[in-house]
Amino acid sequence: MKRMGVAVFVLPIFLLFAFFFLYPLIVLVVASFQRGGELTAGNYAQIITNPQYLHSLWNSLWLSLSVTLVALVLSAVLAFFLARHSFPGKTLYFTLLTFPISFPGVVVGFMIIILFGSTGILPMLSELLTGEKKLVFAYTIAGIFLAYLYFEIPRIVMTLYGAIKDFDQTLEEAARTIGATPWQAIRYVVLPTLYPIFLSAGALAFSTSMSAFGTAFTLANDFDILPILMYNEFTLNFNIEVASAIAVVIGLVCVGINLGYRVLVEKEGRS
Amino acid sequence: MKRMGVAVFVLPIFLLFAFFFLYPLIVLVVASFQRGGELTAGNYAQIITNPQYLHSLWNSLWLSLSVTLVALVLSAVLAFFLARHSFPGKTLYFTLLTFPISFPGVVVGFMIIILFGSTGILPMLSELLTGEKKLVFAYTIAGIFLAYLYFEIPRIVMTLYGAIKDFDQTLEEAARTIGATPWQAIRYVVLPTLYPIFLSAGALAFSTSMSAFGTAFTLANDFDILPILMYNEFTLNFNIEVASAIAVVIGLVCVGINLGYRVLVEKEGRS
Amino acid sequence: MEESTVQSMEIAIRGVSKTFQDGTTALQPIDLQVAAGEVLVLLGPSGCGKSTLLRMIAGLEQPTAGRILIGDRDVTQLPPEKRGIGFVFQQYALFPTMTVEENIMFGMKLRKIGKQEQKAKLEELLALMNLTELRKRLPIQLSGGQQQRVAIARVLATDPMILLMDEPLTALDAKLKEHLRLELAQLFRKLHITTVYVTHDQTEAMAIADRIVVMNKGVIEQSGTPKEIYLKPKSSFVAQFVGQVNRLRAKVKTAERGNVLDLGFYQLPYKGESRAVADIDVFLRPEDVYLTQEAGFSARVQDVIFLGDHYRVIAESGGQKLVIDVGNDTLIHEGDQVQLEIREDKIIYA
Amino acid sequence: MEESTVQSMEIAIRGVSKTFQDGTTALQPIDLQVAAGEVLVLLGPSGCGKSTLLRMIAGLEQPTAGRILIGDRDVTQLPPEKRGIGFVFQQYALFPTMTVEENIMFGMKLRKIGKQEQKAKLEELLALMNLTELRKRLPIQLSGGQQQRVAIARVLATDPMILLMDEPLTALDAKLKEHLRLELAQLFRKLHITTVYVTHDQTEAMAIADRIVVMNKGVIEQSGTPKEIYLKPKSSFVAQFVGQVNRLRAKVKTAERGNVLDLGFYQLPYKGESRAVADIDVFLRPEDVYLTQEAGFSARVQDVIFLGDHYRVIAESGGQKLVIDVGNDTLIHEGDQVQLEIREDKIIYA
Repeated sequence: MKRMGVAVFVLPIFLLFAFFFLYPLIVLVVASFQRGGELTAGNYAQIITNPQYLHSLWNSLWLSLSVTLVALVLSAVLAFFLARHSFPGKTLYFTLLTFPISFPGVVVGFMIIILFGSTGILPMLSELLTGEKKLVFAYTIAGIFLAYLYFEIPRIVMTLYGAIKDFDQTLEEAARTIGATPWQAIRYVVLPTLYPIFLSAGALAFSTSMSAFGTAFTLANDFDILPILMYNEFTLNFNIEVASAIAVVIGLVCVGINLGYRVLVEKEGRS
Repeated sequence: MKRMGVAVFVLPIFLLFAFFFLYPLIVLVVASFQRGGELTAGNYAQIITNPQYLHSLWNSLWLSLSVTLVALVLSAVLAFFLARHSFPGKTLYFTLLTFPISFPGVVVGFMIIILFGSTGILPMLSELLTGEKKLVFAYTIAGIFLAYLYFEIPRIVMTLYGAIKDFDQTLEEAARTIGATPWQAIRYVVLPTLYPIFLSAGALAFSTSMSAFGTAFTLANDFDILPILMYNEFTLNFNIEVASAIAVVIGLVCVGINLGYRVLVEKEGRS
Repeated sequence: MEESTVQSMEIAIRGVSKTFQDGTTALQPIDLQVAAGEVLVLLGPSGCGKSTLLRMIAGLEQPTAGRILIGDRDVTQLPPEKRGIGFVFQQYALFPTMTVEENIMFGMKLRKIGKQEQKAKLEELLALMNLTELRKRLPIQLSGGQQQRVAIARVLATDPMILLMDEPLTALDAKLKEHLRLELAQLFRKLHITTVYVTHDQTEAMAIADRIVVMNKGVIEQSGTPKEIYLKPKSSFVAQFVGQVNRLRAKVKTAERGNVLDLGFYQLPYKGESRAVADIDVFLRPEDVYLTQEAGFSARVQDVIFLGDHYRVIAESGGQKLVIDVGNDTLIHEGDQVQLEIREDKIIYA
Repeated sequence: MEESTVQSMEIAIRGVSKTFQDGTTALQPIDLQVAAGEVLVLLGPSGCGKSTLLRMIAGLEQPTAGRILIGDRDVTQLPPEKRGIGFVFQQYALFPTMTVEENIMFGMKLRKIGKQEQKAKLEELLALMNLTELRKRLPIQLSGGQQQRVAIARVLATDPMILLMDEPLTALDAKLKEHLRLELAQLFRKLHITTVYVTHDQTEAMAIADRIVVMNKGVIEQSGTPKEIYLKPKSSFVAQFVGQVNRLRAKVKTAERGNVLDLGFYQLPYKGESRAVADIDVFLRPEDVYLTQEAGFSARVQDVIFLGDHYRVIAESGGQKLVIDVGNDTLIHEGDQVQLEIREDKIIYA
């Protein structure tokens, strides 16, 4: 009886979801397999065979991966420090740190230009100091890398901070009392226990980097990554089919990463 | 001694952060107060006095607010259902549900066009059924509303799902044994306890909606919201100062929402 | 709480069993009757199924088979809120966002009782449970014992016909536990409400119960008054779980004047039921062995532990270990050779 | 674990105090000496500062003032890993990602002991703590008692010079607690290692301790052997916290043959220290009042609670409440009028 009631209430929402969530997905996938009204895998083949496309895919993958790794390491140090120490102005520091979370990607891109653009602060400074204009990498992949770090780090710090705060400190104390230095306690006890959170934060950071558009769109100039490529296909070339295929590829990579992380965590939990 | 060691290790990272995080922010704010090299609040005045700008601000605010509220309600029902029932295919359903999290905003915009564009599926369908082409709202604010729902709901569901799963069910059982129906237990015991999570998820959804660019950029046509306005000022009009002012306004609204939610939660915790 | 308003109900459990989804059996089919106004304690080690049984009476879990009746009403299919019960949880389960007052009033508000009546009852319960000064506090501002008192007041506010308590004292300090145990026993006597009380602590069970049901591995081992359970345990599990006991290997031998129980170091008339000559185990409480001067048997003291009101003495005789309790004014030391005597009629053949 | 390898150390606590950042004082300045090989129990209610003191010995908290010495070494400024201690936590604190073996080996791996030696020691400890069959399990797959045994083995693996235990049995079931209490007492005797043990359970304290230090509100109330603490409590707090006790109002009166203690219902020779005529409170253990036939005084039985090996009888005389323990073969009922006698020399003037 009770179960019936729940089903009646929830079923419509389920169906609505199926329609609004799955239907567009299916349309997207179907579109990606079409060219001029015919069913084909050519759009995907094009991504792999066309050097420009392949290069974009490559760019996207290693950019996301390196941003994720660097952001994880920096965030971990920061999160540990923040979770384990109190100092005056901590709340203010926290607020400033979380500022970038609510920034549009375009604004972040814009900031990178202010810093490293051809008339940016650092290049000007370097010209003043060395007579040569260096550090102009706003429009290169290094600029995007910095921009992505800028918005990934606050998110990861927040996630890790919560987990580290909640972590049962007696485990660390136990490690200390049987001879571990603070670093050994973190290395051998805290990190292995918090490992799933790191994977989860990493997977999310990777996905976000892989699919971010605004920042890249502001900065992209002499190189391409998948979201930009897709946008161009769609808006400039009106090539919906290829754009769909690229969207599906991005989606698959992201979902793959997320599934992979879950499998890893579950395997760990069972062993 | 120990504290010194930590400080030596962490201080550089702190400084790096101060530079990369705060410096661009300051440059942004300074730029927003300049016009032609002079210090002025004119850029902000422009946002409030210029009807087009004011309208954009208005659009952004109520769009974000309504998306947040609708997404919260729908997500809450779904999260409760998923957390409290197991059914065959739950894992698959979950995976599909989290799919949109890793989609670029552009792809989401693109899907809305496939569904509700002038040659979209639903308008075609309505023409077939009623002889009149209805439901063409991809390029209106309704399209953006749907697109934002599409990527907010999975995020909120994931957040709430975890919290509901972790919620101490004996509290609900206690409510039941002293006479509450399942709904009363949720209404009077679960929701008041989980209230901070709802606020947090809502604040994040609002910020994201307020600052999202990709989707809006794909769909925006006959109306404007702040991120688009900012992009246009920056890229089309090369008006960095006004663009900066808009960025600061977006940032302030988001930070304000986040601070407001924290104040609410802390007040609740203390009373 | 006017005693006349409480309507005591009997509980009947008929062939109730529980198998979990993963196939583990929590409860074998169980039949149990709780009389109106009785305080019944379910006693057993963790995992014996006692909590599962209690939660099924409450409707918090569904039995795999069998029926549960409260009064004349078959409640097996009823949700918890329709069973007229009160349930006290081990971790109190107070609503964290509500004050003491609001926690207690919650059940009354759901019932839409008149404001006047609500107010009167609240005051009555605050006074009864000694909570008047804490009324505006949040649960997090209360000690464990105070939280438990609020949990009980909250339950009594709904005029339950039966009271179910799941290890209500387990989370408390030893000294406080002892104190609240007495308070609970007095409260039960005052309220005359049918109560099913779950615990793993045999001292708590004996202090509180009208009747104890000892459970083990999903089965009822024995049901009886505290005295029956302690003095006449029906199985070796009950003998060992309830109170301290010595387990002794013995041989039943035939002799001229009827059978004899041979403990190796001592012989006694055999009073068990079986008439066969066999190796058996018998049980003997520490207080049923005593120091004597001449008669009895000789034993060597291996260990003497001071426990305040008595010494626990571990002695050895004929290769068997004997735990004895002696008064705290007895002079006895490790290594002593002592004479011991057994109260023959207290030997437990379980 | 070869006994010869354990090097016992004494601990000296000199004027150690602790004030938390919010200004609350956890510990008044305390001086305490723990002899080499001694098992010292810190006993007191929650919040009395006993855990804080233990954690300061371990280096897990810093004293606000004072010094802590282990052996001859001032360890006040040393981090926990350099103090040569072992610490057993209330909730076991096993490393969740490591198996039983890995948990035990962790300390040895940090010390870079030879593989051979590690292996030998592991086997020895697994055998000692009866864990050999559980060696490949993860902590989550163990019961509470098993986890506690792993926690102890893990600590012993590092050859600590002193052993610190923070309520190691509190999280366990009553029956298991009683069992492990004995096991621990035996282990301590086998190891001869200086041990500081914190608990709020006075029975546990008496069973385990060479010496008990009773603490209350950040102050040491009394230090002594279990017998001294129980039989000669120096304050009313100690008398009431350790064991059951009757608190009786009395008047000291002058009489011909020295002062007299007037309980209202009974008069006894006064043996307290003060010579003044005054109203005082005296304490009396339940076992120091006994049933008699002729002499003594008369009392009315208000309540009889069966507790297995004895009845707890609550009697009333001259408006004073008396708790008495009598054997479980005594025939006594609520409402009975009984004659009682007091062991004069057992009256506690605290």
